[in-house]
Amino acid sequence: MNGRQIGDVILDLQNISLRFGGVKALTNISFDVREHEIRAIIGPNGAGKSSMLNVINGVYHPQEGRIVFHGEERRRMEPHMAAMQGIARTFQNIALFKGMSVLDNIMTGRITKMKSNFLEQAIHIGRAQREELEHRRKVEEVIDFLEIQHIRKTPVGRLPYGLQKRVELARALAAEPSMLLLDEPMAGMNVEEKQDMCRFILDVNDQMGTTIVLIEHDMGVVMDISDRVVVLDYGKKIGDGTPDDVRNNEEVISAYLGVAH
Amino acid sequence: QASEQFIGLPSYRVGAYAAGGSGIYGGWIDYMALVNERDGGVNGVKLTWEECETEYNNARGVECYERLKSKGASGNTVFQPLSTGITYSVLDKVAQDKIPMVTIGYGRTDASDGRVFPWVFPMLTNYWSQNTAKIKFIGAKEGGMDKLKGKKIVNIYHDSAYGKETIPLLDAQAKKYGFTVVHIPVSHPGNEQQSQWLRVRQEKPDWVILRGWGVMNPTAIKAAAKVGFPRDKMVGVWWSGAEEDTIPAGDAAKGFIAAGFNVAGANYPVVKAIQDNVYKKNKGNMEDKARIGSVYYNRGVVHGIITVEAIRTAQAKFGKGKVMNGEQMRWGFENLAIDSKRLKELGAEGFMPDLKVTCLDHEGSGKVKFQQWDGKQWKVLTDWIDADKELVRPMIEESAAKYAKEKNITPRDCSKEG
Amino acid sequence: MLYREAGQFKATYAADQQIFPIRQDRIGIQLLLALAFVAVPLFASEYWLKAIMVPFLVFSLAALGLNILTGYAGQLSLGSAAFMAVGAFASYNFMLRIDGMPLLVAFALGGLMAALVGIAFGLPSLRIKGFYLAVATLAAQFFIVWLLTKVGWFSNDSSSGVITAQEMVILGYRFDSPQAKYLLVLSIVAVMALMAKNMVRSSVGRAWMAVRDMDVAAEVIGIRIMYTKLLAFAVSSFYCGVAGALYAFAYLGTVEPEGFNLDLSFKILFMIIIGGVGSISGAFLGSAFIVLLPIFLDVLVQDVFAGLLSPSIASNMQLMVFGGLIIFFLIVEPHGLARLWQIAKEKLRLWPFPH
Amino acid sequence: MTTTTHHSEAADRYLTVNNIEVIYDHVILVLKGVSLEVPKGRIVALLGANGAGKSTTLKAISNLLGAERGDVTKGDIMFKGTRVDQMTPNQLVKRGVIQVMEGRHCFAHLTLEENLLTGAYTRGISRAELKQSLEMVYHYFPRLKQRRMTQAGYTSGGEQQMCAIGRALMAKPEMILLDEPSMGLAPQIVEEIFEIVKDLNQSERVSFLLAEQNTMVALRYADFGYILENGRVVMEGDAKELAANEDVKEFYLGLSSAGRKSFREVKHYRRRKRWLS
Amino acid sequence: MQFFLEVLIGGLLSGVMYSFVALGFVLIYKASGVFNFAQGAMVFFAALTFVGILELGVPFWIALVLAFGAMVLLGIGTERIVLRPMVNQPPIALFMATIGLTFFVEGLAQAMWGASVRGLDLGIQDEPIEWMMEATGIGVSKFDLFAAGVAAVLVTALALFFQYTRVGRALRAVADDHQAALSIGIPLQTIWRIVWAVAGFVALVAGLIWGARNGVQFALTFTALKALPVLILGGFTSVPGAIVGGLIIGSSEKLAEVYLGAYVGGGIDSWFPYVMALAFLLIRPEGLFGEKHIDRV
Ligand SMILES: Nc1ncnc2c1ncn2[C@@H]1O[C@H](COP(=O)(O)OP(=O)(O)OP(=O)(O)O)[C@@H](O)[C@H]1O
Ligand SMILES: Nc1ncnc2c1ncn2[C@@H]1O[C@H](COP(=O)(O)OP(=O)(O)OP(=O)(O)O)[C@@H](O)[C@H]1O
Ligand SMILES: [Mg+2]
Ligand SMILES: [Mg+2]
Repeated sequence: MNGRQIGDVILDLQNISLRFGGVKALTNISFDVREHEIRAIIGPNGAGKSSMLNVINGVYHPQEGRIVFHGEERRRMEPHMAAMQGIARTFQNIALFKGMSVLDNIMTGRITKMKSNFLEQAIHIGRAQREELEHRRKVEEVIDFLEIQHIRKTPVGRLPYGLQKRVELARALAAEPSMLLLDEPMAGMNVEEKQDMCRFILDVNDQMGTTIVLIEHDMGVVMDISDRVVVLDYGKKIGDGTPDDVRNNEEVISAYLGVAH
Repeated sequence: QASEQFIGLPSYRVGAYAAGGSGIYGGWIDYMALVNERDGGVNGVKLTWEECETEYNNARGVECYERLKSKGASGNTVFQPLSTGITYSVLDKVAQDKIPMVTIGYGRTDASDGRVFPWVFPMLTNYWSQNTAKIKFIGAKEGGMDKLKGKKIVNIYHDSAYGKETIPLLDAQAKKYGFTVVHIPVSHPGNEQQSQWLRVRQEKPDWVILRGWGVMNPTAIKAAAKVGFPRDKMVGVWWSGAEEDTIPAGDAAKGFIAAGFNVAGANYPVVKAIQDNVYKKNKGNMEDKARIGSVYYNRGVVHGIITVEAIRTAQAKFGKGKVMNGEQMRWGFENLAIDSKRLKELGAEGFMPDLKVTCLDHEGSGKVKFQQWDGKQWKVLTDWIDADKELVRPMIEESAAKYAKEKNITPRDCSKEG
Repeated sequence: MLYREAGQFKATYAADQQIFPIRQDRIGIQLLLALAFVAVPLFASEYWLKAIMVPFLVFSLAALGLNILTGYAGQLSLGSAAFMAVGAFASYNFMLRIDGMPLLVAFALGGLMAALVGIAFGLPSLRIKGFYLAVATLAAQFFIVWLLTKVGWFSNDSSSGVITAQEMVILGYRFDSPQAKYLLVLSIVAVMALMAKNMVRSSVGRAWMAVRDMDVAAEVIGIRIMYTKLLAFAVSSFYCGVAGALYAFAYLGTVEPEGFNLDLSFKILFMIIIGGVGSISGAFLGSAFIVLLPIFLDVLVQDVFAGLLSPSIASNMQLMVFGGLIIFFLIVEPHGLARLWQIAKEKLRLWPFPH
Repeated sequence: MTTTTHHSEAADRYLTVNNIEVIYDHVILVLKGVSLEVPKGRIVALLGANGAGKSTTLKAISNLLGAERGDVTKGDIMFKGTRVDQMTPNQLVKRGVIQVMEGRHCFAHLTLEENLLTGAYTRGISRAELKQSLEMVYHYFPRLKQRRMTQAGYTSGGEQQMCAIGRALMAKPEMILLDEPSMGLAPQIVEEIFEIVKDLNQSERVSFLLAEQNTMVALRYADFGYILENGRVVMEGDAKELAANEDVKEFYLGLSSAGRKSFREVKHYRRRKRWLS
Repeated sequence: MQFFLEVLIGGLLSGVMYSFVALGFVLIYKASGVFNFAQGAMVFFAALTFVGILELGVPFWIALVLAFGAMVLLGIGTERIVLRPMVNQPPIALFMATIGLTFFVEGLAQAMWGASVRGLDLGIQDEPIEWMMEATGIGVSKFDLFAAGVAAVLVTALALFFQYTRVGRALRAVADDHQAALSIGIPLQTIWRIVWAVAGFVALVAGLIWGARNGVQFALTFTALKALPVLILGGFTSVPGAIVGGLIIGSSEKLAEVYLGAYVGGGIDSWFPYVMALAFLLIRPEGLFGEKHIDRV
């Protein structure tokens, strides 16, 4: 259907287990993500989907299991290292920087790419100033892409929920990530807005070749846009495959989908 | 328009030191009111004053200094900050602006050397003098200075520049008289002294010197009672020797001794005169009249007497009935002499020591009395006790010389002053 | 119609990223600077310069420093006065012990010492947050003052622990008139304020704010929390250190360690909260409020109400009014005077329409 | 202007919002004259895009705007014949109106069970009754019972949403203002929640005003609907009628005349036509 | 050994004194998430009001009730004038508002009752218990024991109140999220009045006990300074934490001053408690018993 090529496995999670005290958030989960694909994670509430994303970008450290990213086994890693390696994400409960404007929020997304040090920035001539403009240009591209020009200077706290979600996506995109983790990007949107969001996600995936891991409860969306789906329930993996495989999996139907959709 | 002599009062009536401040400023203002009411001013020159709230804060003090500087007909003619911190903060400024600064019983000790500090007058007694008098008092109690040998004195001090100032002096005296001295600091504010007093008990000293400040004083007295240290073996500095320091300690304070360059009591003629001439006309400054005659109040009266007498002295030289400027006032302070005859005329005999200021010696007296708290009020215990000038003076000169060197000041030659 | 953005189109991002993108603001700030550099020294009395403008500027600088740490990076600090003390005592000692030390270098080194101390006491911030972090800075506050009092070397063994700052001489010029002192302080403060503004509108500033607003998310984006927090401590302490040096050299002349007590730290904190947390102009507005208001109230009482009220009541009334006004302003605008000013501007922009 | 024709008896004048205007921060005008009505025992849906002002409307009714520096500057709100716009939220809850806020405001440091118990604060009931209410909520949301001793801050997004709804039920309200109940919930739980809404509505005669993005489900369960856009009501009508309206179908249900379009096939953004702008 | 014990016991008991003030902080923090800077000023105000009333010749118990009444009024006033307009504002703004309150209360106290320093006698001697002194040589003050007893009662009552009552639960809810608490009908105003009144009561008790020790004077506001490390060590949100923190700080501070202080010239009790608290915080960042800070993504 379009030009993008699904490539090799770039992220391989093997036998991941994660516990919080007595709570088993994830039990012995293995799955992989291929380059350029859209990989969905679905499952009932509390299944461990968000925890899974947190494991991928180093916010949580699983007690057991191996994580191989780009062929390298990852030791204990801090989240900012994941960002350096090109993993960006959005959050389920919006995690924008409330005290900053939309533009500044998105600019923070490019922080890993900034080279000038704080002294240069304090004096604000030469490299620091050039850099600031250069990154601003990149950020404006993202802003144009997501069509949020009109709210550029607004403090994010004042935006309605849906727009905040979009700003968060913009922040993640500003980092030009090779892998994008999206935690329920369409929650709280109406159909029209969801359509827009899908379009954005597809375009990012298409045009930039970004690999996407997506958590979403809207089955219409998941089934339509994802290449492969993994299903979690109570921290266990109960299904993995193409949307059609999953849709017809008995266990998935009884645990999550309920009556056939 | 009648001629008026303006006196700026950087006062503090709120906050932690309000209790002391309201007493001192009350007494001081009342005395000036007395001079105005009874005598019609100093040789016809009325005294006027304005307060400026410092909250005992250095920055506010500086602001008050600058604000008061240009007030009144002649500008401010004497600055008395009543806070060592503010004293330091305006030390340089007073010389530039030619306004004498008078610090009675606080401030910079080595400013007693008038050659280096022509504009600063730490009058009556400084901390070092007072401390030697204290040792003299203890010696007398022990039956002679030679009996001090082998004795042990604990110096409980407020852990600050103020508190530390007497340590070198005590050490020198310990060497001279052969007693041991143990210094125990109490950190600000000093409202908890359990550990310090357990140490006192362990040390088993013969005497304790209390160099306290604010709430540290009643706390120390109470803690002494708690560990069973006799209060009549505790000698406080004058910032530990007011009603404010003993009343909160309740019964525990009975027997506590403190040094003072003024005494408590409302029976002195000068205080009576204030009652008759000021309060009868409803012009008194104190809201709580019961505090008239308290240590702080009387100290304020002493401030008033010294200020007024300096104006008088200056007028005698520069013209009676004229308003004095800062330089003339400085001369007045530097040539101030209040002998016992004059004290009697003022109604302040025994109330404060006689004094004679010179170019060399801006302290002018160095005498203190010791008073004891009897559970209700302060009772005078001794006559005026002189400081150990031989010990103190060289130390002052040394310290002043160091300052002069640091600041590139050439000390005045006092033989040339007239 | 005076305050309008309309018609001012930004053709380039460079134009949009100026410090003051709106023309009226640019003109305003130029007027303000002209006023500060030319009119004030020409017309202000000695009292105003010495007792009001200089402390106002010095405190503004300290507040600026604290605002970087607390307002921008979100790390609550109650130790600003201690960092000021480090700056003051360090500058004094550099001047004292190194012959021919240039004054401005001594100030910078004083600031640098404060920055080092700031980093040391900032280390716990990697683990401790919010009001709990205040304890680390309180430890700094008490420990530093204790150390300066205890170790005589810092005050050149003066018997009272007090230091007297050296004269201010730069390239042979003696800054001793009130005007000269004021201009020196003003220049330093203006330059440092500009640098602060530049930092907070660049990526360091954004990193600070990100850490403040949501540190987990900040880390996920790739911000190194440790570096960012410690940098905030260092820069903030540097500002406080320089402010401390100016406090000693240009304002009081003579300082003692106890002068840099907790009260002063709180005062600086009050300034940024009243002025506006996370705003450069807020530091100045807050400093003006906290420094000037009590003086204003006192003058008012002395001049207008003298004799009407007993002096103690009058003094205590001042305190009550001061407290009341703090509350009043917070109720009107919890985000401080700077925000109030912003809203006023926004209203002005809409004027004469209400919305 | 809004003369609702479908219910005429006076007893049905239950909750009415008359032409209210809301301003945030003294400068941001958000609602520009919104009127609506919820008859007793009905479910009314409030639909609209992001930022249309749904949450603001609900907060204006439950009087939670003050806490966000928002003000109702015009119009009035009546509940059972009395004006309620000056009442505190506490008084409103005592009268039976409670709001479930958008974004799962649970008390993070309280356990789920404690969260639920706070819901019954205004009732001041005995332990036994409390237990009974608790069981009722646990019956609706078994997942909460499982995790009852966990601090709410540590539970998943969906669990928090259930907790917020359950907590409101503990107050035994007559009228619930539900703000985006389906957000972040798994599909079958969304169905469950709406079933619960229906159940409460039918068995206990609880009325609902629900702000929802999930228009499809909302219109299925609601009796009546309002569509809000840019702070104005642009359309209102019977739920069934609304669902059949072509515009609504296209813009809110994602249905075109050709049936549901795949999300993958949507090719352009912002093709919308607006009733008002 | 005996000396060690004496220092230890003395320290523990003085730690209890700090706890009284820390408790006031905990109450308000726990119930509104506000760090109440004015707690020290409230202690001062309460004690001064009590003594002031006493001086008018009012009997002890009636004065106590009247002083408590004054604290309740202060609490209601604070809720009405300061807190109500600031619902849902960031904690830092509320914190600042309490600073304004501090100035106001300090000014009010001294404007009403004057600045003079007063004594206060509760009728319990601050002297060692004789038989104990004789038997073991260790001095334990009667007054300190009395204070410890009062503290134990207060803490137990308050801890139970918070954990197990409807209002207690509501208080904790309010601290977490003002707006959500409002939305389920918790009457913030009533809640805050209750809390401030209780905190006022605790301030009164603290004021009486500290006042009886050091006199009723402005310095009572400084007691707050001693309470801070206690508060932080125990955790802002824990009533028992206030006591345990007090015991740890009190004893370690005294032991340090006696045994370490001598080596560095003493006076280390100004900063030692803070360093001590800091050391604990590095292990448990939310204090010993404080609620863990929840931040999740
Ligand atoms: N930091 C944590 N501490 C304790 N428990 C946690 C933590 N993070 C997650 N959990 C628990 O792990 C389980 C899985 O949570 P997670 O947030 O991953 O669910 P989810 O699949 O994203 O659910 P939802 O769709 O509702 O968002 C939940 O029961 C949650 O309570
Ligand atoms: N506290 C606030 N301060 C300023 N503006 C606000 C505030 N809250 C909301 N707004 C503005 O009010 C408008 C309506 O917001 P509201 O939250 O009511 O929308 P909504 O219809 O509930 O949207 P969503 O579906 O995204 O929740 C938005 O434009 C928003 O920017
Ligand atoms: Mg989740
Ligand atoms: Mg909403």
